[in-house]
Amino acid sequence: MGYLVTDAIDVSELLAQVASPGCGGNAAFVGTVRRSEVDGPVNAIEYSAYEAMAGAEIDRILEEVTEQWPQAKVTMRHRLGRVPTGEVSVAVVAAAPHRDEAFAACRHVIEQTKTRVPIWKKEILESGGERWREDRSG
Amino acid sequence: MGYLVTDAIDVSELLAQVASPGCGGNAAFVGTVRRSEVDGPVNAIEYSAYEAMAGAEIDRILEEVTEQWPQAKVTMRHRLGRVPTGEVSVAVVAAAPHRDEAFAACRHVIEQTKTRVPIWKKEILESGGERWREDRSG
Amino acid sequence: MPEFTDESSTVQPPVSVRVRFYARYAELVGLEQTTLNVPRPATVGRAIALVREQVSNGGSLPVRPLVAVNEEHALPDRELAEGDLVALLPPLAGG
Amino acid sequence: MPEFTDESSTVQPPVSVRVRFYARYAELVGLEQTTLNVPRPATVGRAIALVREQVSNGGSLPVRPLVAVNEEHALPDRELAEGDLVALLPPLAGG
Repeated sequence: MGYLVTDAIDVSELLAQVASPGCGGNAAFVGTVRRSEVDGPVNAIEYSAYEAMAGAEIDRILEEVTEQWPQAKVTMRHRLGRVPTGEVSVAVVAAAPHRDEAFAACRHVIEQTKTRVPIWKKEILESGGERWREDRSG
Repeated sequence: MGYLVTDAIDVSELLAQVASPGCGGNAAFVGTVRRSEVDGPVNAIEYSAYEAMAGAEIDRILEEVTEQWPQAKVTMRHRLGRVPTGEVSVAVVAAAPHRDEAFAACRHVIEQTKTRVPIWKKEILESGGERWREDRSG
Repeated sequence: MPEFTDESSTVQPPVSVRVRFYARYAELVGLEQTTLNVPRPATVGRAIALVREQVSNGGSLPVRPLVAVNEEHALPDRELAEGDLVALLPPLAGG
Repeated sequence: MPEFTDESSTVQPPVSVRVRFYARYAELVGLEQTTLNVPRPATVGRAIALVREQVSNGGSLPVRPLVAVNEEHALPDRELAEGDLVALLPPLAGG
């Protein structure tokens, strides 16, 4: 738990959390809020979640990683609330003895997060408008 | 140039360097010095390089990335000299509009770096011994 | 006369579940939670059909939305039990 | 008698190149740099063979080490030019 946060995400601190003397390979994925979207410039994204389920689903995803890559250590944070353009919305870090496992575990977590974790985003446009954004390409 | 450094590598700063409002996907690989090696506990690794060629080779690798993933922005740092166990020896960061490109570009740079860039490492063992380490599995 | 208790013919009370709406779906129906009595066999699919009929503006929801039961993803044929929490989830967009 | 200048028979001077040793190879030969005169056709392979013969403890170097010429990776059949910088590289271990 504690994966959903409203403050800025510190990627270095997350990397330090999974680092260990036996793990030489560390991979990270960091998602940031993009400015250019289909409906015009975006000032921010408002993230909301079904928080209890999101936390439980992230727990399940991280348990799967431990089963599939027993030597990997992974964690993640997803920000909720209003996240200004350019700031970090999600970060996944993975440490493993070798880089293949680190990349694979990191990739698994971000792909599964986007597929399964109940989080939604509403674009706050520069024009003043708002729009639910429901694709997963980001 | 400037890819080879003797001071600690700051991954957050590197991520900030490649970040841009159009790039929502950021991937990083961070290599740290492992403690457990075949010949016993390692206190540090002493990295050395053929510096002029290493810089030129990294330039070529980063140019290849720009050709293959024109929207990706990448950079990297490799530390030289004595790096204590647990500290960062290499970091690669890639930013792209979407995560597939970011992961692919990041992965390309670290794989090519390990294959082509003339850098060597000598393990400084806890036992007091030293040993050249010449595999690429890390 | 003896009482017959053949299971298939016994009239059982409907299953009462809580239904929650999230994000855009909450905006569509102007509602975050409601309760629903689902006739047996009470499945997720049957619950969704009832929501679309009974909830104001429910017809604007998709016929097969993403659904979670008790904080886990669930398919339309999933059977519901008394008190289950059924959540209707718009397409996910985390990351 | 007329002078024949058939290229193949003209005796040309050998090609003088600098040879550098790195990391473990520098330790093996106790040397960081030397110069070498390579008879024509002067290839990387020929230069390596000479290094193994002429440099003290050169025989401890591999027959086909990784080689760079003028800061780029080069294969054994690469032809060398006067003044080229030939680097003998132990197996790389960056990262």
